[in-house]
Amino acid sequence: MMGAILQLDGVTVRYGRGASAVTAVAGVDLELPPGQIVGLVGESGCGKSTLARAICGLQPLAGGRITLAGEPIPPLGHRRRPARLLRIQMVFQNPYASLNPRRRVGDQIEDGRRVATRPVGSVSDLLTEVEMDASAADRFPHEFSGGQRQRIAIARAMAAAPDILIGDEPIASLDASLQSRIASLMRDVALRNDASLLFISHDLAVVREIADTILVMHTGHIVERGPAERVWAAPQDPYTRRLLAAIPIADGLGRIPG
Amino acid sequence: MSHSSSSQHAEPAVADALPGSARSTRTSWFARPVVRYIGIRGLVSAVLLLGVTIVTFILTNLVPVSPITAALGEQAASDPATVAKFVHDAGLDKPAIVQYFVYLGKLLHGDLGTSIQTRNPVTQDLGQAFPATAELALCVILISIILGLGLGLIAAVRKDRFSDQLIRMVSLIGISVPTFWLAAAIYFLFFFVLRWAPGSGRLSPAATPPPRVTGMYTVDSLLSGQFTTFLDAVTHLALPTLTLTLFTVGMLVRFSRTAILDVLNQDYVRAARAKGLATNRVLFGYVVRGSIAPILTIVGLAFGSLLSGTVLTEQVFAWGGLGQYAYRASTALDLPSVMGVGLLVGAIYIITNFIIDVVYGFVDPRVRIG
Amino acid sequence: MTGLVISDLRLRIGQADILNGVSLGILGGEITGLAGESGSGKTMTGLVLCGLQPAGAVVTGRVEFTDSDRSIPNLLALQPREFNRLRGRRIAMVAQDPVASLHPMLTIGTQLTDHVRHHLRLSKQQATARAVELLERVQVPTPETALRRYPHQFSGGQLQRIAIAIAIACEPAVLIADEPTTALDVTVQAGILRLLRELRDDLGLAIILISHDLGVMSAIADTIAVMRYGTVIEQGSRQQVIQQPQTEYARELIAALPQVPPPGITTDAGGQPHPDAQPHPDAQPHPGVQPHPGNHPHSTRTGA
Amino acid sequence: MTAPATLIRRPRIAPVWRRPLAIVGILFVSFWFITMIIVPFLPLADPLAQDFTPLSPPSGTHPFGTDILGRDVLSRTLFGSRATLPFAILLVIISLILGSLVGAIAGYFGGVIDEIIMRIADLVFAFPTIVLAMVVAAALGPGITNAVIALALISWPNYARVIRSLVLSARNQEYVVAGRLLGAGPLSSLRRDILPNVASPMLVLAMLDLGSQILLLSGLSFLGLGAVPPAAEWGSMVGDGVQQFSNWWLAAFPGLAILTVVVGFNFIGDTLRDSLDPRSANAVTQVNA
Repeated sequence: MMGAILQLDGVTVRYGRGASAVTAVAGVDLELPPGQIVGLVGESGCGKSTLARAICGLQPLAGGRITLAGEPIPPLGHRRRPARLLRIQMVFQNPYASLNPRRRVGDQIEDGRRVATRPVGSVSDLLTEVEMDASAADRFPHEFSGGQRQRIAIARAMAAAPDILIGDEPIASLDASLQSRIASLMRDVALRNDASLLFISHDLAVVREIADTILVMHTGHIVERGPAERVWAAPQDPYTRRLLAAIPIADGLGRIPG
Repeated sequence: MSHSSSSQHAEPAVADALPGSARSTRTSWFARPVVRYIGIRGLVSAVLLLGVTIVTFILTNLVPVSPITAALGEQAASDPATVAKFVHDAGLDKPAIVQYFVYLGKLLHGDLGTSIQTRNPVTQDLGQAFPATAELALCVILISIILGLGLGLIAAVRKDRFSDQLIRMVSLIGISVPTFWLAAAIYFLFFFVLRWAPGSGRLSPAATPPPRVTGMYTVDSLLSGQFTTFLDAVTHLALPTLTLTLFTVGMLVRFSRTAILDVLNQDYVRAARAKGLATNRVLFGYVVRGSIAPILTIVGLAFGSLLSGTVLTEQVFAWGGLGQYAYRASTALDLPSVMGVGLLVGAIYIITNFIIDVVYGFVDPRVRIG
Repeated sequence: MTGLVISDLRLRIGQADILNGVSLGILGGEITGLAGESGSGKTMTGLVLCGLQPAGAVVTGRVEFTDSDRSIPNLLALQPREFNRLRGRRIAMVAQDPVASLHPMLTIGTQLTDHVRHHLRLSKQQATARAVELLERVQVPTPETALRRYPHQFSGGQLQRIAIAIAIACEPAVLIADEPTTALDVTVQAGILRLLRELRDDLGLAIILISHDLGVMSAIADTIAVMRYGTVIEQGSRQQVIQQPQTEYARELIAALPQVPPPGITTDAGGQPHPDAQPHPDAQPHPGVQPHPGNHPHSTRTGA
Repeated sequence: MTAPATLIRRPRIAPVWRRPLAIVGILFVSFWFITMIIVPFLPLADPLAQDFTPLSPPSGTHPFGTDILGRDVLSRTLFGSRATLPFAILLVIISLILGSLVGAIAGYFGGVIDEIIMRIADLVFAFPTIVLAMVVAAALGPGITNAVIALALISWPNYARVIRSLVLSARNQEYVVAGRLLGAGPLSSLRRDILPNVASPMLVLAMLDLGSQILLLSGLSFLGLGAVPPAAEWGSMVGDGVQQFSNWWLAAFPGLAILTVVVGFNFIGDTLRDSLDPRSANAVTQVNA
C-alpha cells in the first residue's frame, strides 16, 4: 500500500515576539518519501526538535509549508486531531514521561489501535514486534526500565498504523548499549509496516547505521544532506566534519577526536 | 490562610534556544533589564490597585440595604419625589461606569465617605488608626522573619530528625490556632492571671503619648528621648506581638522549610560541600543565598496574613489600630468604614509585594544583569 | 606515589545494596576510567571518595589515601570535620552539569576563591591573582572580567572549564570527574578531554573519570574499570579492556560503539588518517584537521 | 551479585501514617466528626434553652459552665460542630470544584482566558484573606449563608492557581502530547491523562484548606458577620466570651474546639503531603545510583 509523502518547503519557526524573537528553524526543505529512513542530526539548540513538533502540528509555523500527500498540515488546535493526520505519529525522548503512569500499558497501546486506518495487529502482536512479552499489557509503566518503556512507546505509535513515524531523540535517554538496538528496532518496525521514519538524534554514529539519507542541521539550517555513507565518509560542510571528528571512537588508541 | 507563591507564567520551554553569549557593552540605565523588570512589576501593581477600587466599588453597590433608605430613613424613602431628587443629587441614576469614576475621583481626593459609628470622615479615622497597626505589624514581621527563617533553616537541614519533627508540629499548631481566641487566652493568662504584662492599650492610662513624629510610640519616644514612655510602649507591645508572632512564625517556618529543602537538593550546594567549605559558609553563603527568591515571596505572604490577624486581635488589646477599627466597623455593619479599611489594607499589601519584587530584582543577578 | 586504594567498598541505603565490594587502585599522574551504565554504582563510588554519599547510607570497606606528604589508612574512618579539610584541598570533584553546579547568584570570582582562601588562608588579592591564573590555565577568555561575571553569562563549555578551575584551585592530589562531558555539545567535549589530559601531565593529578561512554574512555583513560551491579567486573589498561574485553558484558558495551572513525577524520595524533580507515571513492582531498593549537607535543608517557 | 534494586512493595500501613502527628490528627478529626453526627442523640441540655443559672463556672452539672443567658456551654460547644464543620466541608467542595474547573480551563486552553482568570485571581490575592472576607460578608449582610458565599468567592482562586500550574506542566508532558497525537480530544485528554495525575496534590490542598476555612468561618462569626445569635457557633461564642475575662470558660472551650479540629485537619494534610511526596524518606522506589 503506497504510503504518503511528507514534504517540507522553507519551514520557518520563531519563538517569542519582537526584538527577543528567536528563529529556531530558518527555511528548512525536507522530503520523506514512503518507505524511506531519513536521519536528522544536530547538536542541542539546532532546532531539530522544534522541526519535529512542527511536523506534528504542535508548533505554529512562522513561514513555509508542511504537506502530507500534498495537503498542508494545520497546527493542532484544541479540537480533536483531524483523522488524516493520525497517519503521523511520534516517539519522544524521555521514556519516563512518554507513558501515562496511571494507565495500564495495554490500554495505552489500545489508544493507537482505535484510530488505526489500516488493519493492525493485536496488543500482544504489537508488543511481540517490539521484542516485549505480551504479559506487559496488564502492567503499569513504572514496572519497566527506560528501554522497555521506549519499546512500549514505539508499539503505541505503530498501533495507529502510521504512514510516517517520527523519532524525536528517542534514544538520547537510554544506555549506550541499548541505543543502537532501539534505533534499529524502530527502523525494522517502520519498514515492516510500510511506514517511513524520520529519526532525529545528536548521535551521528547511530543514525548512520539505520538511515538511508542523513541531513545535518545547525542553528536552524540544513547544512548538509546526502546518502548516509557519503555524508559519513566524505562530508562537504565544515560543521559536519567537526561533528564527525567529535565522535569518540572505542579503539583503545588513546586519541582525542576532533 | 495559606497561599502558594505568586503565579509565574510557564513560558513555552525554548528547548532549542540558541546558547546565550556573554554580554559586554554597558547599556544606558533605562534599558537595563532590572529597570524594565521593575517597570513591569510597577505597572502590574498599579493595575491591581485599580482593581481593588473596582472590587470595593462593586461591593458598596451590592449592599442589600439600598443606600437610599439608609440615607433618607425609612419614612422619607416612601415619598417618590424626595427619592427622585436624592437619586439625582447622588448621581445614582448615572450608568455604573460613570458612578465608578465619580467614586474613583472621590477616592483620589481622599474622600472615603463618613463612618456611621464615628461620624468622622473615614480617611481621618484611618489616618488616626494606621500608625498603631504599622508599629505592631513591623515589630511582629521583624521578629517573625528572624525566628521563622531560623527555625525553617534548622528544620530543613536536620530533615526528619527530632528537631525537625518538633518544629513542624509546633508550626502546624501555630497556624491552626484561631488568632482571635489566642489573643484572649494570652491576655487572660499573662495579664489577668500572671500580671506579667501590663493591661490593654498602647500605653498605661497615666502615660502621655510622645510628641507625634511617626505616630509610632516606640519610635517617637526614642526620638524625643523619653525612655520611660519607650519602655511603657514596648511592654504594651509584648502581648499583641506574641499573639501575632506565633501564627506568622508558624507560616514562615512551613514555607521556608520547603523552600530551603529544595535548595539543599541543588547541585551547587553539593558542589560547595565538595569544595570542603565550612558548614556555615555552605549554609549561609550558598543555601540561604539560593533560597532568597522564594523566601522573599513568603515574607510577602506572611505580611498579608499578619494584616488579617490584626483585624481579629486588636480589639482584645484595645490597640486602637486599623484592626480594632475594622472589628468595630464590621460588628456595627458600618459599611463605609469597612470598605475604607479594605481599600487601605489592600493597598498596603500590594505596595509591600511591589517593594519585595523590587528587592528581588536587585538580589537576583539573572534579573539585574539579564 | 600519590593515589587511592579502594578495597571491598560496600554501600547500602535502606534495603538497596548500591555498592557490593568495589576494589580499585588509582595512581597519581594517571586517568582511571570508571565505566558502567546507569545503576552500576559508578557515580556512588565517586561520591563515597568525596565523602558526599547520601545521609543514612551505610558504608563499609577501606579507602586508603596517600599524598606527597601524608598517608591516611582509611578515609571512611575520618570524622566529618577531618574529611571536610581534605575535600576541595586534596580530593576535588567536577560534576556532570556545569550549569547546575555553579551558584546562579554568586560571581565566578567568589566561587573560585572562597574555598581557596578557606584552605590556603590566602588574602583576597592573592586569591584573586590565583583565580586569574587558574582561568588562564583552563583557557577561559578575558579572565579579569570573567571573575566579575555570573554563571548565566557563560556557555556550557566555558562553565565546565570554570568548574575544573575551581576543582584544581588548591592543587588537589585526586580529581573525581563525574561524566564531565555528557552535558556538553559533542563539538565542545574534545576540548574538555584535552584539558583533563593536560592537567594529568602538568599537575601529576590522579584523575578518576566516571562515564557511561566507552568512546571517551578510549580517548583519554590510561586504565579502565568496568562496573555492573555495584562491583568492578573487569579492569585493565585502555588497550586491553577496549581491544580484548574479557567479560561478555564489556564486549557487548564496546560492540555498541563505532570502532572505526569516519575516514578522512584525523585525531590529535600527529594529523595522519586512521590506519585502517578506507577512503570513500568520491572523497575530495581536503586538509586534515590541524592538531589543536594549544596541544603539547605528544608526551612520551603514553605510547600513542 | 544481586539484580539492581527494583520497586520495594509498600508496607501495609505506610510508616508516615504511624507517626504521632498523623495519629493525633486522625483522633481529633474523628472525635469531632462523630460528635457532629451523634450530638442530637446525646443526653445534653438544649443548646438554646436558657433555663440554668447564668455565668456559673464549670461544675459537676455543667462541666463547661453556663453563659450570660444561662445556657449550657458544653452542649453549645458540642452542637457548635454542626454549625461549623458541614459548612467548612461544603466550602472546600465548592471552592475545589469551581477552582479546579476554572484553573483547568485556564491551564489547558491558555491564551486570553488564562490571562483573564489569572488577573481575577491576582485581584483576590491582593487582599489579605480575612479583610476581603469581612468586606464581602459585610456587603452581603451577616448570616452563615452569606458568610459561606463570601468565603467561596475568595477561596476558589487558590485552587484555580494551583491546578492551573499543575495542568500547565502536565499538558506539556510527553504522554499527554502523545494522547493528543492519537486523536484524543481536549475532554478525554483532560479526563484520562491530566486530571488523574493532578488529583493527589489537589487532595492535599483541600485537606489543608479545611483547617483554614474553619478558621475563616469562625473568624467571620467572631466579627459578627457569620452565624448570628442565638446560633451555637464557636466563633460567635468566643466573640461573646472575650468581652468578660473573669468568666474565662465562655471563650476557652469553643476556642479549644476550633483549635483541636483545625490542628486535626492540618496534621492529616501534612501527613498526606508527605506520603504523596516522592522525595519523602519512606517511599522507596527504584534506586538509580
